[in-house]
Amino acid sequence: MSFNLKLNNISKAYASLMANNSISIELSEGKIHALLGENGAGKSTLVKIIYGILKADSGIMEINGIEFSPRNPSSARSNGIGMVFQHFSLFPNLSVLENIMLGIDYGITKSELNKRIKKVSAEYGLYVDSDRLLGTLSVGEKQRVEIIRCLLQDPKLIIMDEPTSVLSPQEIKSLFLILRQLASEGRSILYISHKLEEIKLLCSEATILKDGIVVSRCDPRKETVETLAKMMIGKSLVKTRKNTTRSDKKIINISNLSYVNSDSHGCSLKNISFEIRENEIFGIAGIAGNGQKELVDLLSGEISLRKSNKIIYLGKDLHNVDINERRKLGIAVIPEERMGHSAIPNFTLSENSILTGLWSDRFIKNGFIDEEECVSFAKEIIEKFDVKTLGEFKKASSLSGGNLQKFVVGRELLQKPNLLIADQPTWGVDAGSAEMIHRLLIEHSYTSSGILVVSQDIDELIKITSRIAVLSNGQLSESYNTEDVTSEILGMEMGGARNS
Amino acid sequence: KGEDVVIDDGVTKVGFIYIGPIGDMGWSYEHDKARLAVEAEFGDQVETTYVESVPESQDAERVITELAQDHDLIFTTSFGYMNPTLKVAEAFPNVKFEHATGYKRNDNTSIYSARFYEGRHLIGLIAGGMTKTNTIGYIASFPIPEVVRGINAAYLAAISVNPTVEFKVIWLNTWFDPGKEADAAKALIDQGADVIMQHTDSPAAMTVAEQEGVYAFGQASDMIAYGPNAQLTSIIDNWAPYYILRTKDIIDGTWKSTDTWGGIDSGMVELAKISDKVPTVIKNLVEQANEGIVNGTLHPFTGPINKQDGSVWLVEGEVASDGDLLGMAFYVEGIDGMLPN
Amino acid sequence: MFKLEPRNEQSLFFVYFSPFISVIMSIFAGAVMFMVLGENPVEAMKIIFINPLKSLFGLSELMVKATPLIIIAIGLSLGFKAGVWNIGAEGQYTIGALCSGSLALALYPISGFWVLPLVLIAGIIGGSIWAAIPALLKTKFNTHEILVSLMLTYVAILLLSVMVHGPLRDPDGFNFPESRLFHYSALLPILIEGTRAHIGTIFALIIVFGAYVIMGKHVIGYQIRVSGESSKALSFSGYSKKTIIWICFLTSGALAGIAGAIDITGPVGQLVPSIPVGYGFTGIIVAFLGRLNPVGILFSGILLALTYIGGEAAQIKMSLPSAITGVFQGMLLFFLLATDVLVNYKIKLKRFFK
Amino acid sequence: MDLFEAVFHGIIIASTPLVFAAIGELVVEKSGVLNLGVEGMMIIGAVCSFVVTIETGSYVYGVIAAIISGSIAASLFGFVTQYFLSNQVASGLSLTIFGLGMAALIGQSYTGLSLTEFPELNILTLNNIPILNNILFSYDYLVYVSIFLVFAVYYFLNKSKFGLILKAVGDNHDAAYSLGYSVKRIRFFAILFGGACAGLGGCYLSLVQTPFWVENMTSGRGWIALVIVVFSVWRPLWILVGAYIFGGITIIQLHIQGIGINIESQYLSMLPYIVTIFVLVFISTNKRRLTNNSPACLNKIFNADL
Ligand SMILES: Nc1ncnc2c1ncn2[C@@H]1O[C@H](COP(=O)(O)OP(=O)(O)OP(=O)(O)O)[C@@H](O)[C@H]1O
Ligand SMILES: Nc1ncnc2c1ncn2[C@@H]1O[C@H](COP(=O)(O)OP(=O)(O)OP(=O)(O)O)[C@@H](O)[C@H]1O
Ligand SMILES: [Mg+2]
Ligand SMILES: [Mg+2]
Repeated sequence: MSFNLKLNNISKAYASLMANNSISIELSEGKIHALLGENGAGKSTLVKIIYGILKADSGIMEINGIEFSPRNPSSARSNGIGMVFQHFSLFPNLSVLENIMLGIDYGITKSELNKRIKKVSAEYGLYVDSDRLLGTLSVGEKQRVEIIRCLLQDPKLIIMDEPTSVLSPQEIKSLFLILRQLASEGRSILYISHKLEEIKLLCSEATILKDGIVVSRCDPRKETVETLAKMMIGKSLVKTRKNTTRSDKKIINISNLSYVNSDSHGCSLKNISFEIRENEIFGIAGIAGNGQKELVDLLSGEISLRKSNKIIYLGKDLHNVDINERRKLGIAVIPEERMGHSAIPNFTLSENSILTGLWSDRFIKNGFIDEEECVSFAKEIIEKFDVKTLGEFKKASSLSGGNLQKFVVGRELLQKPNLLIADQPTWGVDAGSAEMIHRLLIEHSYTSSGILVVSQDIDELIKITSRIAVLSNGQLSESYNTEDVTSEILGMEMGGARNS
Repeated sequence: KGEDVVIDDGVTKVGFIYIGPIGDMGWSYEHDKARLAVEAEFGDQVETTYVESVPESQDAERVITELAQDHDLIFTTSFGYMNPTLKVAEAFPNVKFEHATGYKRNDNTSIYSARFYEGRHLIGLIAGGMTKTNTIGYIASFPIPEVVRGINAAYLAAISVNPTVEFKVIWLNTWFDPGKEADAAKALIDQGADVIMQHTDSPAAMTVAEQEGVYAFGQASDMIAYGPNAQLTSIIDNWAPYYILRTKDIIDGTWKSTDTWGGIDSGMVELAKISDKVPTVIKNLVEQANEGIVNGTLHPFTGPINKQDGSVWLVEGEVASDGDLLGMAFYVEGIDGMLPN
Repeated sequence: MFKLEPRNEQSLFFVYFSPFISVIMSIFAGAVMFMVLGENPVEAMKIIFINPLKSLFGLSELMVKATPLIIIAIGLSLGFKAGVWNIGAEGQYTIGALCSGSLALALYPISGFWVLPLVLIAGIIGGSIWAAIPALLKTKFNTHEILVSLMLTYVAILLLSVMVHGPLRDPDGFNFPESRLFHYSALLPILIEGTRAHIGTIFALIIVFGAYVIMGKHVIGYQIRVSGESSKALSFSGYSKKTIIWICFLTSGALAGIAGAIDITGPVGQLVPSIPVGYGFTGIIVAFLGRLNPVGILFSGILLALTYIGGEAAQIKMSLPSAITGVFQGMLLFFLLATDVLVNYKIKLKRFFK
Repeated sequence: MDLFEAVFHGIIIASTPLVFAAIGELVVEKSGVLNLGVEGMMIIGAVCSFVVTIETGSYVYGVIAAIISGSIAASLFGFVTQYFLSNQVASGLSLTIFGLGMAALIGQSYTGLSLTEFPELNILTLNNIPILNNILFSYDYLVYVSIFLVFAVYYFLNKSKFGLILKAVGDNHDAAYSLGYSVKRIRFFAILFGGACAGLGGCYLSLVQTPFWVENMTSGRGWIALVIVVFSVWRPLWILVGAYIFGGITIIQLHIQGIGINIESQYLSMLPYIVTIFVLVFISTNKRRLTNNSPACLNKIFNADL
């Protein structure tokens, strides 16, 4: 089987914004091709065009020399193109089997499909229970479902939009094995990721986009992370060095924290104890869904504490202290989700700037909002943290992921917290912005405050933290000094949850 | 404001305000029929106007005021229009008002109503004579004196011909919900009623009776079309003679504020043709009662009558006063169920 | 067909202009309807839309009719903004009327400047209590608030009926189902002598202004807007969805309740079973037509009131059936909803050929 | 028929319009759309089927008219909500207002007419098993159609690919869209189906239950249908249970009155609504069932289509 997809001068505009500007790429059999670029560079737009979700404004695509213009995803699929989505296109209230069925264009009975799923699972080592409700699966399992669904169509080209941002190191490893196996079968893979190390490991060719334009092409194996980043953002990354100051002052002390989750999809916490000291960045590693959300919510006050739970912050028991009182005491939180949790897409940046400041008499005077103060605060965030936007009166939804995250991080840092809790601070954020966020966190740790970073990106944690513990299945491991630990050990601990 | 400039162009303008849609086949339908009769009677001499589906609360006064601005005579055809009518009447002293079923009036507001209980008496006789199961179903709307009076009148008449008769009353708390009326008719039939009476407005009960093969009485208008086999007769509200009379008074300039409570004798209350299924004996009985009512020898509420709780209401030979009838809020002895108090 | 492309910014032009477009479109559609019915469309439009505005009587009645609609819609708009669906304003209006009416009757014939305020407060309390039931069930048991509030409307209407047929009926009223007329101390002062325009309209304006300030400038308004966008962001900002549910239900219930109280102490002047005439449902429409914006609601309330009054006039002057009011309102609403899309989207015709 | 059979029969008849309207609305909601215009579509179906039956003399044409007119009414809602992205709550309410007015206009010259020739539509007559005969086989064919429709929807939603797609669209429209399903078109068809069913519910009123036309004859049944959908927790077979329970309480309170009980009738009239609230509370306590079955995208606007 031979396969060759050629894109010639593909362009696509959203209103006045050129998301893709005359992009040409050639993908050929058995190659793993990387598509790189900052947030908003136009990567997702381009692959949506290939997959038939969007229509290009101009430009031509060819498969094996024959013009190809998919009217919809099913015509893309019938031309041998499969896709695994950045934000999964799965249905939580349907079973795994039904989810897979929805991505299959040919008529097939459930039992027949079940057989095929078993076969593909065995072939590639992708195990899932096809009768389970999708909503009850872990993130890694969900991705397996997506991959199986894609493979059942026997695709010649597989598009993967940021597939590893949600996976544990083990899972990433096995994904790479699968991808290599697929490539060796002669399938092409178009791979989008912000993790440049991965790209170097996996891909043999790369196209780099900036503002919708192809700015360069290269063989990532021959480049370094630094040169790749430079091609992407146009300047070198400023490397940040870890904070090595030590202090014995405890910022927060958590002992035997337990929490029983009533939500069937959620995770319960068992006897969690740790402490964070001044000037320290403490890391909690773990795969999403192992209790991170619950832990962060308990610390922030979004879930209220039970009597039996003890959290002592600067000598004060946080029992019965709600989220805004905690903010007043100097605790700031950056939750994992940007859209709809730490920021509201339909609100302007100026409105978003006081989302976590409603307790403060800087913004609220006698119950009324001081608009001037909000605007000037939003301006301050934008300036200080280099947020790329057309102004403080633009909606949050108009910002790229990285820039919105910089805005959120900046908003919290400007409130000068003594304890900052950041959940997945660089999730889906491009390399440049991620680097900047890391630098900001490290800088903040010098200001006699403690920081908790919850992440599943082990490299990130190793890079910025001084101590790390692993959260798995609601239980926290002992804390390791970061110098003494390898990503293998952490990966093992993280994966431990899977088997219990 | 309050200036009523009645433009005298030789045409008498008569306005009507209805509680329901003219297509309700019941109360408002009959009033509108009478309006058409007025038009037919006087031809070009009168012009009529109506406003339908006017709730008896916030909007009534506005609609009456709007009519008052260029009408000579206004019929407000539901009890709830009483207070708004009086208010507007005070503001428009030169316009004449006719309010149906109320009890307050003034110099330019008459009140009128019909003694439907006389009709109920007659159909009560038929019902008592026709029931085989000795069970009569009664679909009632709201527990107001008018409806309670009808139930009592029909019951007293029915037991007078058939002492073992039993009344089953279902209150629907609506004047108009065909589905519910049909359900109620069906429930009554299921409980053994073989004659259905109703004091709600739609012909639903009649159609159910027709399907189930039992008897029923029409309400407000002749409902024979809905139950050619089922209908024994209908009580017909015939407002036409009164409306024509009052319009003529306006034309002639002889209109005076009056209090009319017309019965069978005045023609306001009529019965439709009694079904051939009713045996002659009963027909004769009805005929006699009809005569008695017309010539004043028979009053449907003549003692001895006890109230539901067994206390004496009317002693032997005593006839109920109009005041008692007007505010009747109790069942007579023998009827089950409870009225709000 | 066509495609909608999101605008980067709301189109201010269409914020103000789309209502005009839709009014013009419904006038055209209405004209067609009148021609089908064999009436002169120009004349009909004049009677419905222009005439009521030309007389003091028409204007004063417009105030009477629009006042409760606006007050109810303002209350509902808070909830709708917050994603709290109170569909039962009709019931809250009814109970508000029942409570304030009961108090007015209980105080009869006492006179005093304090009677009216107390009577109005009773309406507020009644409406809030009735709204508290769905709020309680929602916050305690997560019960669907649309359905509970809707079911309670039927219960409220029956409750009013049983009270007016029973304990509250006029002792001198021959057992007819209506209360006695309220004492003048319990009646709303009239604004314009010789009309029914009462000071309730002033309350409505104050409420509109209050809502404008609260929604635009106050932290509660901010939270309500956050709640409508995302519950997670709401709790992140420090407030629980439950609090917002309570605030919205109690406010909308209180406002529906006072609308009921205003109606019975204003244009009606007594308690009758037919007080609930659908204002609670029309209020929902008014709220959406006004784009959940207090000033918008002020105008949409007046527009809807105008269609009612104009509809009555069309019956009187042209013998048109009352049904045309509903048809006309329906058309107007559909056109308004459809043209509203232009505020946030651009219409792009799809190309059939390349 | 003894009393039990009779009551049973009465309940089925009273509930059938609710079954029709609710099963249609269930499909609509499963696709992620909340259409509060059921009442409006029902009354349009009621008037159109009546008018057509009177004009043609054919019940079959009447029923077809109900289906078509209900869908046309629904398509108004479908256009404004799917293609003009209007708020669904407001559009649904507008449809109710519009439908009630339009139906009154259409039916103006048909009030006072009645369909007395009643089609005896008993399909099976098994005289030798009297109880079964009365309970199971003594209805007009629309009753069987309504029950069949419920089972058909059950089959459609749980066993067929199209049903799966419909549920997927209601569950996560963005995902369905990125898999290539035309969210708007699927929803539009669901809305049409809902309209057709509501129309059938309406025609059951004006052709069978009370065979004549009067204004406002649906008197709030469309709202009850919406309640039944939530009651069923979006499971088709439970629509039957919900509708029959609601119809049952309505009928039984009438029977209680007929027997002559000492309670003010208004309180009995409240019964169906109060019981419904209690049942809703009871249902809501099972959070998991609710989240697993309720369409996650209900009442959310989707814009983007292939
Ligand atoms: N539906 C849309 N409407 C308007 N603009 C859009 C839309 N989707 C994307 N854009 C714009 O198109 C540009 C490219 O977006 P795209 O999603 O392709 O970026 P990306 O490279 O995938 O970013 P990321 O790395 O964050 O995933 C962005 O600037 C974005 O603002
Ligand atoms: N409706 C829209 N209007 C304007 N811009 C949009 C719209 N939808 C998406 N975008 C833009 O498209 C970009 C890409 O969308 P995408 O969902 O990939 O977000 P992202 O930047 O990758 O952030 P994240 O990964 O955190 O979701 C966003 O940054 C946003 O600016
Ligand atoms: Mg992307
Ligand atoms: Mg992204």
